[in-house]
Amino acid sequence: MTDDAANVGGHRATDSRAITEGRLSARRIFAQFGTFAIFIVLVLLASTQSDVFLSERNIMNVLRQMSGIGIMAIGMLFVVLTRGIDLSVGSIAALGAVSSALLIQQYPLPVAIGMVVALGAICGAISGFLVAFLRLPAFVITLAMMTAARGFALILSNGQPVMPGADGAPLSAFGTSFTFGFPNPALLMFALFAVAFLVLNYSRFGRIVKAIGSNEEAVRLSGIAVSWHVMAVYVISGALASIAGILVTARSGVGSAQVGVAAELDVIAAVVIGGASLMGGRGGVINTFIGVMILGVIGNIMNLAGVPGYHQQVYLGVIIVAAVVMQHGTSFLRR
Amino acid sequence: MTDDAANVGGHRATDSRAITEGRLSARRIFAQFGTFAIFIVLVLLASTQSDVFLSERNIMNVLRQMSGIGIMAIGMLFVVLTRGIDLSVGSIAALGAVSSALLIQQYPLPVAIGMVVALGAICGAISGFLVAFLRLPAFVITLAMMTAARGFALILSNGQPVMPGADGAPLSAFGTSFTFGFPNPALLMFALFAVAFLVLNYSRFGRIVKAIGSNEEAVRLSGIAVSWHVMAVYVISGALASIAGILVTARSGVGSAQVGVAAELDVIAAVVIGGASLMGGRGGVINTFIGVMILGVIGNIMNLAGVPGYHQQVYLGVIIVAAVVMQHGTSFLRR
Amino acid sequence: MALVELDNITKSFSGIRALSGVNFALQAGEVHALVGENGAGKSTLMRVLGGEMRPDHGTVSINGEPVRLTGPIDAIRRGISIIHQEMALAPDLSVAENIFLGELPARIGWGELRRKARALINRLGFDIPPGALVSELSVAHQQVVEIAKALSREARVIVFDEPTAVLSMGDAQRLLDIIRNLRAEGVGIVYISHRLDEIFAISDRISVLKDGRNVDVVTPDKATVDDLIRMMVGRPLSQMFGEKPPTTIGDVLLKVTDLDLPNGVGGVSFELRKGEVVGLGGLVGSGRSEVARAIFGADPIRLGAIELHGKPFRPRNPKQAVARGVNLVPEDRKGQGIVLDMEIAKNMTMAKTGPVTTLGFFRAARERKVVDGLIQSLRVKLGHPSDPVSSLSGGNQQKIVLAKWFHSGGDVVLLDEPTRGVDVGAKTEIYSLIHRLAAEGKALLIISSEHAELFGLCDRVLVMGEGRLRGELRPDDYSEENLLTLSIGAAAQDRQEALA
Amino acid sequence: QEECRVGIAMYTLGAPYFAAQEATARKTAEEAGCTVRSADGQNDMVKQIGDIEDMVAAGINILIVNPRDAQGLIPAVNSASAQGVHVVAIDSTLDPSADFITQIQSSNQANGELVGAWLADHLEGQPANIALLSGSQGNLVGRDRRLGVLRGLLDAMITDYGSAEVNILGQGWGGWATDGGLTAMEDLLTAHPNINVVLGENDSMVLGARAALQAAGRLDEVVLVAAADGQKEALELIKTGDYGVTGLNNPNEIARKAVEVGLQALNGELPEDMPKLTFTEPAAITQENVDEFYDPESLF
Ligand SMILES: Nc1ncnc2c1ncn2[C@@H]1O[C@H](COP(=O)(O)OP(=O)(O)OP(=O)(O)O)[C@@H](O)[C@H]1O
Ligand SMILES: Nc1ncnc2c1ncn2[C@@H]1O[C@H](COP(=O)(O)OP(=O)(O)OP(=O)(O)O)[C@@H](O)[C@H]1O
Ligand SMILES: [Mg+2]
Ligand SMILES: [Mg+2]
Repeated sequence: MTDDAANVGGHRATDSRAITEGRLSARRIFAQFGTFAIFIVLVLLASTQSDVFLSERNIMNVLRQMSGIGIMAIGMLFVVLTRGIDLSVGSIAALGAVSSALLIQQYPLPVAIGMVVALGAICGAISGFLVAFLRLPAFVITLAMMTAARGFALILSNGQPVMPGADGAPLSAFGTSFTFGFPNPALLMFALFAVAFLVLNYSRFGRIVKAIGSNEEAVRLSGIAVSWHVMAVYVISGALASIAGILVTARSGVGSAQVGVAAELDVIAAVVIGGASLMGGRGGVINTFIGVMILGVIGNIMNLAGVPGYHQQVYLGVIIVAAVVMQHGTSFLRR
Repeated sequence: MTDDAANVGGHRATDSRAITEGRLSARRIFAQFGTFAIFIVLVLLASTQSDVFLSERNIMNVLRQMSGIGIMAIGMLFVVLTRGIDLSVGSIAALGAVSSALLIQQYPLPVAIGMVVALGAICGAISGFLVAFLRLPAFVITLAMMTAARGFALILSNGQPVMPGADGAPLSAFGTSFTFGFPNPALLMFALFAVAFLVLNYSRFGRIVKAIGSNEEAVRLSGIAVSWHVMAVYVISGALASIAGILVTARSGVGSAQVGVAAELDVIAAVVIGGASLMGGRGGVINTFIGVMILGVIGNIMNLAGVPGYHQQVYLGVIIVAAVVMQHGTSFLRR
Repeated sequence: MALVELDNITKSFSGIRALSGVNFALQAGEVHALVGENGAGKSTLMRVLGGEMRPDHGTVSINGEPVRLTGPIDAIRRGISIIHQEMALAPDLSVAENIFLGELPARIGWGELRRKARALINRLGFDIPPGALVSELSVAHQQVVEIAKALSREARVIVFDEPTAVLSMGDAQRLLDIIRNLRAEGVGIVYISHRLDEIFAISDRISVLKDGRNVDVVTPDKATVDDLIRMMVGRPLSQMFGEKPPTTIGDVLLKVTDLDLPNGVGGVSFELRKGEVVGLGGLVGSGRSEVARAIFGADPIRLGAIELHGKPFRPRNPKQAVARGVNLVPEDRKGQGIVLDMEIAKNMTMAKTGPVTTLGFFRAARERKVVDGLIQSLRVKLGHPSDPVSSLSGGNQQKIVLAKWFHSGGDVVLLDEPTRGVDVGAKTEIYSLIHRLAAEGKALLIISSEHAELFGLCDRVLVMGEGRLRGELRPDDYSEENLLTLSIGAAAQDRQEALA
Repeated sequence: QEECRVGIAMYTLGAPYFAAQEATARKTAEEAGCTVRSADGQNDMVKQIGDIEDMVAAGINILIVNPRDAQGLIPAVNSASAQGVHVVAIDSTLDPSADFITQIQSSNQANGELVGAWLADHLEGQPANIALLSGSQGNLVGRDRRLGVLRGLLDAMITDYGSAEVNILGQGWGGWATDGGLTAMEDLLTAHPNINVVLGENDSMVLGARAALQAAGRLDEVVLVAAADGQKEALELIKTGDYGVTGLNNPNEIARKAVEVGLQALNGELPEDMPKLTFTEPAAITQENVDEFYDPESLF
């Protein structure tokens, strides 16, 4: 065989690379698009089931209802990107709800809020330390934190709902009113999603977090302090869960230790429906937001359509499966 | 290079290998022993806190109380070994509890029990199919099954406790009485653990399950039908969860759809405290049993010692962390 | 009649041709080597033979009869076993179970299983406890388990896909002996490797693939190494190791004194000077990687002193090492060197983000400029910098790791097996890069199990054996024999002293 | 007459009591020709707030709410009322400052006093060694119930015997469920050999405790007391003398009444003097009066 033939082959290799990219980005686009598609399908279906579904009022309702889950989902996304999991978000939200109602009575609003967020961050830091530095399994550590934080919230509140009284008025006002036509909690969620988007896609921190989930050892051997970054995502998750808890107090006017029971499951479901992989490294902010909205729309439309309670749970299960099937659609069709 | 030289090199390699293996099996022994050690420490601590703790009666209580969690933990261990997770066990137990109370009124006891176990297995088969064949993420699929199965149990029971009436008498008799001095539910748990031990360590199926979690691709390339094995572990988990549900009906005399709420977390915690890795491949039957007992003892001693409810949760969290720290002790001390 | 014959095999992956009309035949009792650049399609061709992939066109014949392989199990039943490039063992299972994984009996008799496994391993001339977990074995022994697995199936065709990439010279030699024995037993063997000396040592015939096409089939006595390289790369590579540009060797940059590590490696003292390329040779398991990792802060140090630029240096983690200008190209590229599914550009700037970020946020334009510069200067062949690294060939992946440290700009660069699994073309480029780094006044330490590589590149070669530094070779003393004598001989002496 | 669209926002349907309440409310409303939608808050205050918002958006004009939290539901209820929905609270307390028509519930206080008095009578001056079975931590209804019975017990003991010896030997948490009561009782029985009273915050848990006592062979030494509810299975046991007493907390009665008030409000027929709080008649159900309350057809 001649050199020429070999050279022709050489060009072929370059060509094939180009095609590979095409194929890969097509798949990547589908991964993105898959979540969108599910969302669109759901919205279309929902609007045939109820004519109020697309009313401004209802849309605002859904946004407000999902603001807590959405904010926690941001933190969970960061954790999940590092291959971790945080089961304690619901309990930390409860701690945030109770402690905000308590502290608001003694400190000026911004100080109180700062303290509550710090408390959530500390809870996250404890889990994060154990996971990142002692390499303990995140599932069990955050399960323990889930139990402990809930217990702590109950002790703080003595099991009673905590009334912030008159001191809570500004917070309540924030939680129940609108700005630019949007409920404030929803606006806060938007803002946090926007910040998360910038951090994850354009910051050194976000890039490292993503890389850790893909290949932790390579990141460590690039001279990066992996453990601190891993710990940081739990701190973020804890702080955001606290904020979600404060929002509940703001919306309901009372700090209850019962807030967020089993919320971790909804939050994780939202993140995964948004296409993140629990094996780390894969997931995006926008898709997570859509994942949250998908969950929200499912719950909302079943209420609007008057599906009886027990049946809602069965439908919810089926719709989640359908969403995940669509999300992962390509990967098994290709096989 | 001479053959001699190569051989000398070979020998050295073998020498250092022997040492390496020695060291590693010491670690392996610690992993085994770590769980035992935690258990022993807990029992010693517990017996200083309450003098009834070591009474036969109390031991039997703990065994009986943990029989449901223990039986579900067997199935969970198999699932976890394949790198999966099954969040639906608690709900399938509820379905088992309700459907056993219902079916027992219409069919002879063995037939009814067979049908209930089959129902659990079918739930498991649905999740298993989606996870194994469509490669969907186990966390979300079994979360969906968790929601759906609970909804189904509620629909079946209409939200009411189902009284099996006189037809339930033999089942109740079984659930509340003793054989050879042990409560029957505990004996059933022992028997199932023994079977699981044999299956995991001495059967082709068990070894393949372990191998799948360790390196799925290697198993596939050995010409083994990986998907069927993965599906099978969910079927087993579903069937065992059903049995756990039947036991609750047998013990309490009513079939309630409220059985096993959040039980999946206890079950997973037990398996992980027993040293299994959620990353698959690692975990054993005996250690899982001890993990179950550790959880049981923690709950029991706090009840006996009269720890107030809210504080129990905080302690539980701390003790779980301590247990996991001990379990994984060596791995981070080495670093 | 050929034992197996692949005729006109074509295989595409969603539109990209990996194989176009490839022919390949294997006789019983023959070692047929398969060579070609990274991505030439060697592994893919063997996957077709192993029933793991169905070809788009073409036929597979066994004993002259065309067959349609339905899957790996079908191929195994027909006597074809593949020892994969990526090890296909379950690390949490024992050696015995791994060997018999595909044909475990429904009820396992452990005694029987272990006995059978031991017999197979002994037949290969090794002594590995069949009850040990595979995760506890060295890579070389894992390789033996793979071979035993193939033997257990009474394979008549065994494919070795780069078996020696992870082996030392000694172990590689033993493997070649095993292969010769198998050949004598009438087994047909396909041997894939990037180490051309091995190819010439063992094969009866050599097939060259390039870009998914046959180039030629030659016999080792009728072709030279240069011929093979020209067929694989498409151009002659006269100067494999290139010419080291004249550099003045300057002051001592790194000084290691009596380094002692918790894992038994100890008594290591040496110096690295500015502009110097120093080799670190020895058998696999002699502790070379451990030394490099310890200096890089990746593993703990027990005793000893390190000086960097004349100042004490005791890194507790890689971050501190990188901050002081010590860089490591790790031995396991995919596991430790790169983040496979992250973009090429992001991998390149990962170790040093300062110049491309403001307040922790990346500046796209600046990053783009840096990345383009690196791509040009290292001549990385890629589609687009925003493709994942996984889209690159092995050699180019390795260049990304080098680019990362190139950008980071440390003075001391430790390279652990920098050309493992890399084809000849890419190898020469990596060698010229190494020369460039030295010319820039950096100090380089190169660990390699390819002795020719050490001799071709290095100003001097340190030799380790059994966790000790045994001595040093100067260019005049460069020979494989000297290296092995230092590495093993000194150790044997140690042993004798201990006995006396 | 305005078309009637009822929304039933239960904070949970996860217990038979609430399931019965929802079913009765639904049946009553449907019989009155209303369209009905209901929601299960799944014990989550935030979800219940959302449920109410959704229902209001879907156009209900009567809301029956069993609130998860007395304070936390105020904004949701106020907003519903502000949009012209007629809100009736049932069962669990909703803060009276909220904007709703009336709260319909049984009086845990009044029931507790009757039950406590019965128990004092039954003990005939012996000390009460009580194993307490509580529902869930931080639940205010449970707290009202146990304190109601204890208050009644103390008061009656002091009145009848001039002294009161009441020992709470331990508190177990049964999650309101039968199997939870069973497990909690097993531990309590082990820790405290001299229990003579089981006091539960609902019937389900006491029924579970009964199974534990039966298994331990100690059924004869202990009297079973529930602060509420009058569950069918408990009533059957009271009838045969195997269960001491329970407080009347009829979910059907409460639900029926609530729908009726809602309809009156919709039709503008609400009495002028409608109080903010309406109690159902309190009663302690014992072997003497059980036949008045036992309805084999009842869901609950
Ligand atoms: N599963 C796959 N999906 C897509 N493309 C693939 C797949 N497997 C191989 N390829 C492509 O086919 C071509 C041939 O790859 P192959 O692994 O056979 O090369 P090779 O000759 O074994 O290279 P190396 O020496 O690096 O092992 C490459 O371009 C590769 O990217
Ligand atoms: N997995 C392991 N567990 C325990 N000890 C190990 C392990 N791998 C290696 N060692 C020990 O570490 C030392 C050095 O091993 P290693 O094979 O990495 O040396 P090396 O000379 O760097 O080889 P390579 O050529 O692969 O870089 C040896 O003493 C060996 O016994
Ligand atoms: Mg290959
Ligand atoms: Mg090494």
